Amino acid sequence: MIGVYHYLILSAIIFSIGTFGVLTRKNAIVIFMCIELMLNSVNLTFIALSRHLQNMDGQIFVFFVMTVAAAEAAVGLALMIAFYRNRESIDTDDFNMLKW
Amino acid sequence: MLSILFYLFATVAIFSAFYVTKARSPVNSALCLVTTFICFAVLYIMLDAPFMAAIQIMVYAGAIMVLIIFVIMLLNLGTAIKKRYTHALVWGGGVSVLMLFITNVFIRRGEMSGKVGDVTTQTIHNYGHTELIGKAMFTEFLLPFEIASILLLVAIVGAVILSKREV
Amino acid sequence: MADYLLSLITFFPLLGMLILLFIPRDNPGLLKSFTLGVTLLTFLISLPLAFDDIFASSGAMQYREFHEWISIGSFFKMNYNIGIDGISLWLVMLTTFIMPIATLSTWNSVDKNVKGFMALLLLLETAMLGAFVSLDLFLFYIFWELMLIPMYFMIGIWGGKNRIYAAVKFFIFTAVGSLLMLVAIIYIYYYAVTSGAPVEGFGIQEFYQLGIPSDAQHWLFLAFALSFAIKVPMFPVHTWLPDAHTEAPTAGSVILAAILLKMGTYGYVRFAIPLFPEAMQTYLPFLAFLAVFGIIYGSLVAMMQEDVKKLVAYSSVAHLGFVMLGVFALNLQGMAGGLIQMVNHGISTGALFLIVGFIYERRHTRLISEFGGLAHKMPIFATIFLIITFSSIGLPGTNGFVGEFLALVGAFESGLRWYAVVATTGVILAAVYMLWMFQRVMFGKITNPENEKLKDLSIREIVLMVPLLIFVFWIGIYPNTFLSKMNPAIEQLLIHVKSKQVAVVVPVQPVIAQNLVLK
Amino acid sequence: MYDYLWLIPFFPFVGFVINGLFGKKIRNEAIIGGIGTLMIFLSFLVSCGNFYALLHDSEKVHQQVIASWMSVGNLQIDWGFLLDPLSALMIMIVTGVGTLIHLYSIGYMHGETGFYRFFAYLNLSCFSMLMLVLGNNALVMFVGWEGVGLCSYLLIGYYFEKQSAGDAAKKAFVVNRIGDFGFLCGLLTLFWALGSKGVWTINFVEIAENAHLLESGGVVVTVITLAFFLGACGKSAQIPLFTWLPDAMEGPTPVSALIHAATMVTAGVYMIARMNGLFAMSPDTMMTIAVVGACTALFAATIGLAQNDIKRVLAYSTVSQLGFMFLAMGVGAFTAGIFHLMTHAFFKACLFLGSGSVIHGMHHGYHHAHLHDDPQDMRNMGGLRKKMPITFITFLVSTIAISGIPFFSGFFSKDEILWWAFAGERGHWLLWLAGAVAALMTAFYMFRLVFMTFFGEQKTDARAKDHIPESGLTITIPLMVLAALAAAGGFLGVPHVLGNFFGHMPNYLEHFLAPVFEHAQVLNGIAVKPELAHSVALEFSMMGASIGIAAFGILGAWFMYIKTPTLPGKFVASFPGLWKAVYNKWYIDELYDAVFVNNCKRIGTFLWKGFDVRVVDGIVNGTAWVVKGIGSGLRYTQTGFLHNYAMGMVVGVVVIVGYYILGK
Repeated sequence: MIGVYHYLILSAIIFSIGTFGVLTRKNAIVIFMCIELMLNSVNLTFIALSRHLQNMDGQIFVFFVMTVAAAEAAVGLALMIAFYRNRESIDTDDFNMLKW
Repeated sequence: MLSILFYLFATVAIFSAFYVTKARSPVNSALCLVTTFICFAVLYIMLDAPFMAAIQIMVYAGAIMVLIIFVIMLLNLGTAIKKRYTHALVWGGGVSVLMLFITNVFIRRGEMSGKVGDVTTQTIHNYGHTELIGKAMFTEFLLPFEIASILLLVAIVGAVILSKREV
Repeated sequence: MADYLLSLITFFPLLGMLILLFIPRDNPGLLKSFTLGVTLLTFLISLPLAFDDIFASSGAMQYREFHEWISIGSFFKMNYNIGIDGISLWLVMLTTFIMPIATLSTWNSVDKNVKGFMALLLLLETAMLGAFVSLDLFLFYIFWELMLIPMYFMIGIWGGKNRIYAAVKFFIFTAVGSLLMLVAIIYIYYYAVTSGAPVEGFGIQEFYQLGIPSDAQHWLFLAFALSFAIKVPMFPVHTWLPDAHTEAPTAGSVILAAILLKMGTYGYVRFAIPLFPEAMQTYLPFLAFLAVFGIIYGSLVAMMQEDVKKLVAYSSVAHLGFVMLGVFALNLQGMAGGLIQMVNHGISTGALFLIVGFIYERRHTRLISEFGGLAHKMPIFATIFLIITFSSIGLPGTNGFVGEFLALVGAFESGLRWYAVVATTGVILAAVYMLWMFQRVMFGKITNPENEKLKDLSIREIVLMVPLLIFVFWIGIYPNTFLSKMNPAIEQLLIHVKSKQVAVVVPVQPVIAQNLVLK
Repeated sequence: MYDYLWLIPFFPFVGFVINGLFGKKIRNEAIIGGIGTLMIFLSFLVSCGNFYALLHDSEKVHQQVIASWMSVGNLQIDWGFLLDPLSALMIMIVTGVGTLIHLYSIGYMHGETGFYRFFAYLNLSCFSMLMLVLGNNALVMFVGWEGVGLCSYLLIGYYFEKQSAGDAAKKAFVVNRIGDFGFLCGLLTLFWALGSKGVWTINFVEIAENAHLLESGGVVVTVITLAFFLGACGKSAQIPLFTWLPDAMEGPTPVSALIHAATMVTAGVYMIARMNGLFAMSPDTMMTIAVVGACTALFAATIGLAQNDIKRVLAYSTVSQLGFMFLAMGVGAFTAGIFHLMTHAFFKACLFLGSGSVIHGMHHGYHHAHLHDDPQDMRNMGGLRKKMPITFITFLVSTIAISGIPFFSGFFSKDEILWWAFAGERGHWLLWLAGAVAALMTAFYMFRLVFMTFFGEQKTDARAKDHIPESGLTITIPLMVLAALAAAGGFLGVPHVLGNFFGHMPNYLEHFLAPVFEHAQVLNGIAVKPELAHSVALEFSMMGASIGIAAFGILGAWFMYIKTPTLPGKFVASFPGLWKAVYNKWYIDELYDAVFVNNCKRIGTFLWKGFDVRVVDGIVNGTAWVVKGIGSGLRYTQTGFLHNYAMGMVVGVVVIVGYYILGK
């Protein structure tokens, strides 16, 4: 029987893969997608636990996470376009203006 | 039967997720991400959350992914040059594995207990998942819901301002 | 009305500042008149305090106000706890009295971003008044830090050439001290709560009774003492003062000298000494030495200054040495002398800075060598300058003498006899540097053709100086007006301090002989 | 009558306020001068009334308290006045001489731009002097004490555009302040010493009553009195603090007459007399005072021998005469000291005013001829007796008085001092010798002055020669009055031996002042040595010696400056080093400059540039440097690459969360 543990482990694996992507990739859009992965894995946790505890609150939270993700997508992608317009690139190696 | 389904979709989700991070072309990454989202939607259905599955498909696989692919196409991004070995790869891999290990320990050690609600499988079947969500959303969580709408408004304005050439 | 009088006085300038923000910035005249009006009204509101006879009969806190303010469970509690006694009375009065004068002095000198300056001026007044009336250590700390910010901007924005350096130096010096004090404050509170003493927030009057163990007292006292010593400023942490004074605009210098420096000395009287009487006893000789050394040091350095404002700044170091000596005497005369010397210094040195401001406005230089023979062109100015100079020197009949004399009497009566003798030589040095400066600026022939065009004081400038001159003579001739209202509060403070200190039995006869034989 | 005591200082103060505030508007010299003179004259009238009342009163001590000044715990100080024979005599001198000098100033200062200012200051100085004299406690005295210092500063610096005047004014005040330091130390020690015996007071009457609580001849009393004596040294220009007085001649001449001869500089003598009870208790201090006084008398007299500036000669003469007064105080001859103070006030005021009259005339002549020569240089004078007969006669009378020719005032007072110095319990023949030599020199240089100025042929520039007029009435009337006093004033204190000679004329002054001094003198055994007390022959022979000394001095001056005028030149040529040293005042000013002034400046500069800037600011700026260095090193860790930051964040999260999870 598949229990809540399975879902949680799956979620942890996906989250780790997302982290791995964020840390290794240089393309800002791919990094962005990896962040979406991480968010989704957390959503899965929420829904799995929501079922396990027979409570609706987790799912409502997922709803809000999605809202935030949507907003983030809109703003993040706009940022990327603005950046691309200045630098002709969205490679994070070019994101080095924070230096000193 | 359900176990087989779970393992199947879980495996697909893991592999496609991994491929998101590995694909050299962002378009490939995006397509794999869609696959992962769809697998998740199936898992949501298996967790008696059909409404969540629906909006997973609509919002993530539909809206967000379309947006991403638009941007990829708009910026005309090429494929990344493959690098065999980088510091980032080793560090990133190490940290991720460590994280997975820690999370595993936590999950195995932890107790999945808490305040148990009254939303049993039976209730969901009786009332319907969408109705339950709607009830919760527009009664108990009305204020966060409204705030979320403001957030979206702000995001819209922000996106417009940022992508305008001249403000 | 009387119940909230103190709050009204304290926050009236802040209210004025909020209204000021709605006045259009392109109308500097209105902004200045409005600020002047607010400060004058504050002074008028505060006048009933000065005429209240209760201070002459009781040393307890009057006009108490107590409201709970911030409390985080039983863990942290601070209250809006204010009150005034004979010690803070005259400092509050000095503040409300000096502020209109300082405002009036900006009439021609501040023309850049007038609105900002006036707003800071009013904010500063609230902060200073708040610090003087706070009876809650935490509240005091808030006001204490609040004072720093307007002054920092005043120096940094409206200052002279080297203003940024001076402003940062001022800020860092004071901030270093006050952070140590904050640590000490938190420790006291922690101790008070854990020892189960009946404390109400950070109320200092309960803290007085704490009986902190003496090894802790030493560290706490040092933290407080350093913080206040920087503000006073005592040798050797005085070097921010000449820079800050030189660079600050006239109004800033006046407020800095007249009121801000008093925070340090007031801090000793109100906090450092009564909170840690035992530690005070240990460090007394050392601090008294620093005070006396500061007198001589400030005087000698002042003598060699080429910049009038720097000279006055160093003379402040010397004058405040007298204040500290009086306070450390820990007896009635000394304390009263110290307190009245605080007021005196506010009046005399404030007036000196105004005077320097007058000639700076006219000539845009403060170098002594640029002047000479001004007495020809500016006879009224010369007269006023002369009176203030002699007040600063401490001529009997002017205010300076009363303070110095009482401080010396106090020091002489306590164990600080030799310190007092050395301090008295400061009287000679004061005459040297002040008169030398006066001679070089005012006497002689006019050598610099620029000085030929100088105009004598305007009506506004005379109006500015007259109240100060009145007090120069009032305190000099009839200081009892002020002393009588100070004495009960000082007595009460001393009784507290003495009761906590380890009693030293002084056999009268042998000690006299020992001390008088020259070693 | 005693209730109106406060009016005495009040009137001059009113004059000061009127002239100071409105003088510039009034403009009319007659009104300004009139107000100034009237005020001090009113004060003189009140003084006369009080003096007369006291003379016929059996109760000799009267106090009047106006208000409380400072009251803090056991320190209770009042604004109070004290009238006793000593202060009564002093107020008579101050207001009397003061009135004459005010009158004189109306003529002398005519046409000066700061006329109103001058009268305001003059009134203020009278006010201060009267406060000093009348104060019933040491602190009110100190107000006057510093007040006269202030006035001296203002009046010396009256011609403030002159660099030398400004310097002299500052010097006067600062040197006085050194004395004030002593005064203040003495006052504080006294207050504390008496306080520790349970009597917290600085009231003079109470001090005198309780002085016996202190150990007679003990350390405490000696320290107190020495400190007070330092104060007196500053104010009365004694060694080592005498250097300011000659420089003070930069002020207008009436000022020199009033405050640098008649009143202010005698404050030190008055103060010692006022606290005679205390001083008498310390033989060590008394000895110090006597020695310092004798040395000053001698030392200043030597400098006076070689000066060519008419006012400087008088200034050194003043220092020398003050030395005599201190000598008197030191040997316990309080009455003689005060007596000399009084006669000195008469003849020295007259001398200064006379010299002023001469300078006025010379200035007039030079002005007429459009010359800019120094009107004070005696080498340009000579033969003025025909041009200015009244000035000459009054001047001569005063010179005779100061030289000690019998039956002029100076004779009686100086002789009494010398007698006490020789025969007193606390005297010594060396002190007498120093006094006698000083007296010899006094007679010499004073007559040198007279001969150079009034006798011989006129050496003034030919163009100015015939335009030197006699001064006007406002100037000559005070001269005549003072000359009369200088001539006859001595009869107030005729010694007993001579009194018998004059048909049992009593020593009025001694009787009058007895209540003030007798107590301390008797208590401390200060009297003429018993074996000499009734030796009339000795006293007469001493007197003869005095007369001989004076005559010798006068003859010497006559011989050198009238008979053979080439002699001084020869003398200078044969002792060039000595003459130069004397002429340059033994280089005392230069010595002080080198030792004190320059070193103070050097220390000041060192502390400022060396300590403040280098050490303190060095530490502060050094700390800032270190922090800045660390910061600039650490900033290289900020690569600016996004994934470095992301990596850091994730590693941080993993480590913290891992610690919590695995650590349990």
